[in-house]
Amino acid sequence: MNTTMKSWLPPLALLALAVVLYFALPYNLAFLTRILIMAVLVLSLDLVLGFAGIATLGQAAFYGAGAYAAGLFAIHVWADPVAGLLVAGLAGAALAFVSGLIVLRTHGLTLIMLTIAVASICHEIANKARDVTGGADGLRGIRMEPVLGLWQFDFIGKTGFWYALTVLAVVFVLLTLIARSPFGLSLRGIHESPERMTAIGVSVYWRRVTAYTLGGGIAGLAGALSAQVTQLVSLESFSFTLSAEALIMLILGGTGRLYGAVLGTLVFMWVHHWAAANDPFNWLFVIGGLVLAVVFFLPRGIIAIPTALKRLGGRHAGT
Amino acid sequence: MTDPVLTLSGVTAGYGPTHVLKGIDLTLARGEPVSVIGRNGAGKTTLLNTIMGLTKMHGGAITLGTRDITALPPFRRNAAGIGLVPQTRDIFKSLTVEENLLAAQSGDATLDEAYALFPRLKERRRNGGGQLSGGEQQMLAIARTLMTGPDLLLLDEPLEGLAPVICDQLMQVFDDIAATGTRTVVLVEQHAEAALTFARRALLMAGGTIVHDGPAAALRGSDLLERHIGVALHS
Amino acid sequence: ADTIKVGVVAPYSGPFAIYGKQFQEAIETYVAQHGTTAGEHEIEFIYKDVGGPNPDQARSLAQELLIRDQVDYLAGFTFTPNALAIAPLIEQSQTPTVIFNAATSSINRESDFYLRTSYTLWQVSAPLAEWAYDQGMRSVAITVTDYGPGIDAENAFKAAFEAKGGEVVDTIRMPLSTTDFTPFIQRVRDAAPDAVFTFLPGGPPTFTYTKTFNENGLAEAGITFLGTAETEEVNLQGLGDAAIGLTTAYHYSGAHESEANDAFKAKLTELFPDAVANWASVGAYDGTHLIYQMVAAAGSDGPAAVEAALGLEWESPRGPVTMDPETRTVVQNVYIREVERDAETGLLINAEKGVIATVGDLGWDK
Amino acid sequence: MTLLLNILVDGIAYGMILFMIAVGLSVTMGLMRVVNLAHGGFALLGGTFAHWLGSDLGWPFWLALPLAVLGTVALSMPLERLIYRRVYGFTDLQQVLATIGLTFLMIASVNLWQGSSLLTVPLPEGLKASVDLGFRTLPVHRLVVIAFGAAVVVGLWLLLDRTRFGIRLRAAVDNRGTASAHGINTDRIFMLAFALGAGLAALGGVLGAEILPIDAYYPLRYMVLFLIVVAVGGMGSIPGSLLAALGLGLLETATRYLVPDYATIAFFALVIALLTVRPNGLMGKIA
Amino acid sequence: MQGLEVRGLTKRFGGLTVSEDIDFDLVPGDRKALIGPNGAGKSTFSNLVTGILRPSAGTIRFDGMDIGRLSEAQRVKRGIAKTFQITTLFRDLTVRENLALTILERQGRGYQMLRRAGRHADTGAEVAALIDQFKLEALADTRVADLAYGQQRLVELAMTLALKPRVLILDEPAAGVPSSETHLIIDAIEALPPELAVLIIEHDMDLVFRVARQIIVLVQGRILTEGTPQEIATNAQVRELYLGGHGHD
Ligand SMILES: Nc1ncnc2c1ncn2[C@@H]1O[C@H](COP(=O)(O)OP(=O)(O)OP(=O)(O)O)[C@@H](O)[C@H]1O
Ligand SMILES: Nc1ncnc2c1ncn2[C@@H]1O[C@H](COP(=O)(O)OP(=O)(O)OP(=O)(O)O)[C@@H](O)[C@H]1O
Ligand SMILES: [Mg+2]
Ligand SMILES: [Mg+2]
Repeated sequence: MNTTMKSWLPPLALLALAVVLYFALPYNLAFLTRILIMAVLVLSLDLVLGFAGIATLGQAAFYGAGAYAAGLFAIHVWADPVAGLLVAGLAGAALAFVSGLIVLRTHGLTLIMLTIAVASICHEIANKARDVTGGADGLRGIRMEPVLGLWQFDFIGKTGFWYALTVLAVVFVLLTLIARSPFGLSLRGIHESPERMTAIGVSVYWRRVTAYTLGGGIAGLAGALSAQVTQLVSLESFSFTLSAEALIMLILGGTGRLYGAVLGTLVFMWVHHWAAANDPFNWLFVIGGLVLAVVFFLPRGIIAIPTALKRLGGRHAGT
Repeated sequence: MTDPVLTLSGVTAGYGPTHVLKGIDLTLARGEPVSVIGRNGAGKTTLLNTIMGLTKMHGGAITLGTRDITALPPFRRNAAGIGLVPQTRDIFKSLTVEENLLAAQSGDATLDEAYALFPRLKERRRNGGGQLSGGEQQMLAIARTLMTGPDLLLLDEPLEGLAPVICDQLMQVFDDIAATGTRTVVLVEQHAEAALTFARRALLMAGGTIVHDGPAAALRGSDLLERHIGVALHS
Repeated sequence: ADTIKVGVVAPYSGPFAIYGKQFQEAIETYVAQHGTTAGEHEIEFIYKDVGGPNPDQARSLAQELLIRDQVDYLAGFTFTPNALAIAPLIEQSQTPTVIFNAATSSINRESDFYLRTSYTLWQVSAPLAEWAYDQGMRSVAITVTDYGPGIDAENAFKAAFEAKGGEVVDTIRMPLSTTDFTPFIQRVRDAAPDAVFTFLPGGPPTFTYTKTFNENGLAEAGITFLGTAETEEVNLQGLGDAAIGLTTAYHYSGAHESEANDAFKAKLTELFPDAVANWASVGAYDGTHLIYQMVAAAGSDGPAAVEAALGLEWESPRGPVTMDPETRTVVQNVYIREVERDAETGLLINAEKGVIATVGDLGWDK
Repeated sequence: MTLLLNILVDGIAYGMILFMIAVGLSVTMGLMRVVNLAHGGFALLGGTFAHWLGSDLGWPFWLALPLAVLGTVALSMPLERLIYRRVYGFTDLQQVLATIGLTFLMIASVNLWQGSSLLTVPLPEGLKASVDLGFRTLPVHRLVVIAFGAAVVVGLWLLLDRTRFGIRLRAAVDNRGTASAHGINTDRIFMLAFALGAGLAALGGVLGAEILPIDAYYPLRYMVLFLIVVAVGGMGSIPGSLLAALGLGLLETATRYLVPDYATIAFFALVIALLTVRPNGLMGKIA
Repeated sequence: MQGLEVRGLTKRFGGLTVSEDIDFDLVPGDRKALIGPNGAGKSTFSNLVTGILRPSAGTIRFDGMDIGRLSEAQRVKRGIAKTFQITTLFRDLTVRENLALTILERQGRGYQMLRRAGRHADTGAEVAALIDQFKLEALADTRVADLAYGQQRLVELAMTLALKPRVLILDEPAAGVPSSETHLIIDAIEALPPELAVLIIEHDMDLVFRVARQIIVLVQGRILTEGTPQEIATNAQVRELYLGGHGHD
């Protein structure tokens, strides 16, 4: 019981932080909402990479699929946000499943290349299908109905914020449950030793396809949030940069622990925001330095800072 | 005959921040066959790795002959005459058998000598190192180290996974090397029987220290063996 | 007598940072020439980095500018999706928004608060087609980069050229990721048209395309190069001799001879010695002028400001322009230029060879 | 028929450029097993030096080229010492991150020094000319790249397969500790190999600049392209890289001649198909 | 027929024939050992039976059914399990988690996502029983990576038994275990359920002669001879090719 409570502490603290930020920065709700949406995407990557050990640089494929699915659904079928969310989740999952069937037959660099290729093909298809997607100009004309029929998306972005925060919280709880379930344990097992996993009768391939599909679904949710809040979907939602940045955020925070993903997103986006406001021209120096510093001094990510500090403290006490 | 070839004084060492060896003092004489025995985790491998320069030393000094080698990287120690057959074999997987041998070759060691010792390797010489069977890898590991022409040969459980006949042959080879009187052989062996038969001097390790250092014969029948590794050998 | 704030959303980091830099330099040049007051108001600019084509970011920046910084005007916008993403915001907050660059006609249909001081692809491509026909070119191949702007350019050129009675022998849409253009250029060569019309994004593709065009001897084979922004001034020197003789139709040439242009360039290089005036800087410069006029006329009253802007005429460094009341894109001259080496400076320039006067946004009804 | 010849000629010429640029990556990433996303960064450095020497200082191309390569090599060595030496021991993902970080720093530095516009390298007259192939012409610089590419293939093959250096490098990559224990100076070997990779990157960057022009964002723009060549070729196989580069060059050229509208989709679809059938690349060793 | 039935099994790597025309049976209750010189093809044989390698020719039947085309995981599901020559465990998980994971998978619960892994009473009971059987109580919540090698070998064996296999292949179970601790392994093997069919591959002759009732000698991919420990120990050819001075007299 005690350990259960302890393990819920970091996420609850993050939730509290989100609420505090909401009141502390009422003028930056749009920015905060983007962080929340990105956090959902990075969480999906944590499932795929942190838990299942699938190194991918193409997570944006499912984000984009979700975004376009939600956008098109809202325009042509029904502008209800929650319904759109579900449709987007399914779209992301479906694409992940189909591409996963091929991609997950491979490993290492080949796998990374294939994930990039899948995202590139999606990008190209969305570009080609201008009549449906709006091509490079973006998919416009998304007008959402109120969330659950109650809360209209507003100018300041209050509804958007709470909506995204709710989705993030639900995804977080879901992933926490999965992490502790037999399925989650088996993903850790695959991460540790695929050979042993096979030797206990598990088809590593199908297990990975399942994880990849789930991850695709969650990335789809993130895409849907972005489409619904921004009311526009652009080709950039399939971009390599998005996949790469999500990866950086995840590793920055620390893989395998869900709150690491959220923390990494928060820190990265915040630093970016700060740098963009102060010296955008040299932003790359900041991010490059930050990334290098993390790999060299905090290889397990920001979530390892407390342990690192403890170790430092302990050493001092010792001498 | 008895001039010291290698001296360890107050050596503490380990992997990263951990200390595995805790204050080792040891002198090896030229031409002396020595056995090291001890339980799993006693620190035998760590001792050999430390002599080779593969672990992190936290304190103490190592001298080879009159030369202080404490700060030398492994390849310089190898050049100075130390050779190690690692417990994990560590075959270069992406090299062929022959390339494995060539990579280590120095001085006047030749491929023919290695193949004469292990004809099996000659048959498989174009094979990738990673494709060898367990025992073949062990043979290659030994042959490869011999290619560097070491004066101080450190053998970490070299008989593991080898067919009994090959074990016999190999022990004969080690005996021959030791018998030259100029080369020193240190043998780590789990099988106390084989170890004590081979060496004149035996080191018994436990918990990162040397708990006994003396003539091999004295260990037979002593309760030290029983206490530290849980077997009794009878002479 | 209050301070009017203008939020400028543009890329200041990443591969497109040059746009943001040019916008800012042009704005500061205008301010240096005209002071910080318009009418009875002080004007202040706030710059925000959007990084690249990123509608989420554009929208959140615009929101931040409108809500926290309380800006009364928005400006900038290099990419169409970024501009489109803020349409609901400016509609709701009634904020006049001056587009310095994004060149898709239909943006302005999304809100009455959009005003554009750049151009649209129809505006320059269609006149070029007509001019080409008038020069006696009867067959043309079209090669455009396969994305929104490229396809706009293709449609515009094709429609205008065929309306005149010319023949488009081949249209090729080249992938955005193309690095080696030889296959397309060989295809054009084999088709042997009178000219090839092309549209490429700035930077590396333009460089390789023009190189390849020359190396494969298309010019010798009598195929005229027709383009738009390909020879813009910032990268022009980089194209080298390969650029000489390329024909383009565009609304601004750095070599335009007029007092306004000379004054603009002089001030610009005085403030920023390395700066090169091009379409992006002139778009921002004129946009700033438009904002000053609106502020002077209406202060922070958005609808009134837009009202004041419609039909406004002024002498821009590019020549005379008018803010079209219907399309809210400037009506302007389109110049036919040819790249030459300037005898005095030894630099490559876009020498104006002809002018098609006062062209509006021809893409508005498409 | 002419179409086929065109595809062949252009495909091979383009493929050789791809090879020249990716072969350095094949050395660092395939052979030394560092996921070196900063490879394009070294090509950028080479290109920037060449631009500076050739364009800013006005030195002749044939002087600027070797100096640019040497400059990059000289810069790569301290970088190897300070950064890469620790990166070797990292996990794949950490390597990705570290080398991306390094790439950002390189881009930012070039951006600060030379700005973000095109950094062209002026070619000598001789290279600008075209040769007549009968049915069409081909620029001389492409022929030069083909010649350089062939020389690099042979040279690298001899170096890596036939010399003690090659064997020892591969041994050191397999297991550094064991290699060192067998008398191999792994630090020096790694530094030399790394410098070789960086030098090849610079050489490829300058020679390929006619097709992949240099600007500050070069490393990010073409990173995926380089990685695809190495992945398709098979990690660590120099002949594999050559085969992949030529194959991909032909493939891309063919799709551009035949189905220009769908060239990108066709290209990636074929790459996916190929990598699914041969997950270790054309000539990859079993992982 | 119950158990494993191998006929004419052949495996070639390029031009090299590593297994040649092997006939082999393993029925419930068997305790067979496979010995032979290094490179004779013992590990290859084990890999063929467990499905890691595909045979070049020959058939493998299990309970009368051809399993030659099944994947490794599918064969495990049918009851063919093996230990690894080099310990292969989930190093970052505790002993308990290692076992629980194995049992959950065998119970087909691997796709459960919302229920906690620890909340299955029957799984927990089975884990506890195994821990008890191998006397691992003190180490149950230790990460496997922190165990001594001999102990890891025991966990390896426990993991394999957790699969409730019907055929068990042990590839050098005592490798890396000092002679002082091989008795742990021998005890564990002797305590295996009697109806299990067991094949041991091992170079430690003490162990082989203690636990095997039937020994098969493989030389250059072919079966040289087969017999009781006594017969093998006294076989002159085997002594010359393999045993040297180590046979039990
Ligand atoms: N690479 C390593 N990193 C961290 N700790 C290690 C490493 N190798 C060994 N150890 C630890 O050091 C201690 C001594 O190990 P060592 O390998 O020297 O023992 P050993 O006597 O050779 O045992 P064995 O008979 O199993 O080979 C053990 O507790 C082990 O867990
Ligand atoms: N993938 C492969 N390619 C080529 N040869 C191989 C491959 N795998 C194994 N071999 C060869 O097959 C032979 C048999 O190997 P195997 O591992 O089965 O031997 P083993 O009987 O288990 O030997 P040991 O007792 O030494 O473990 C060896 O000579 C080995 O070199
Ligand atoms: Mg050991
Ligand atoms: Mg074996």
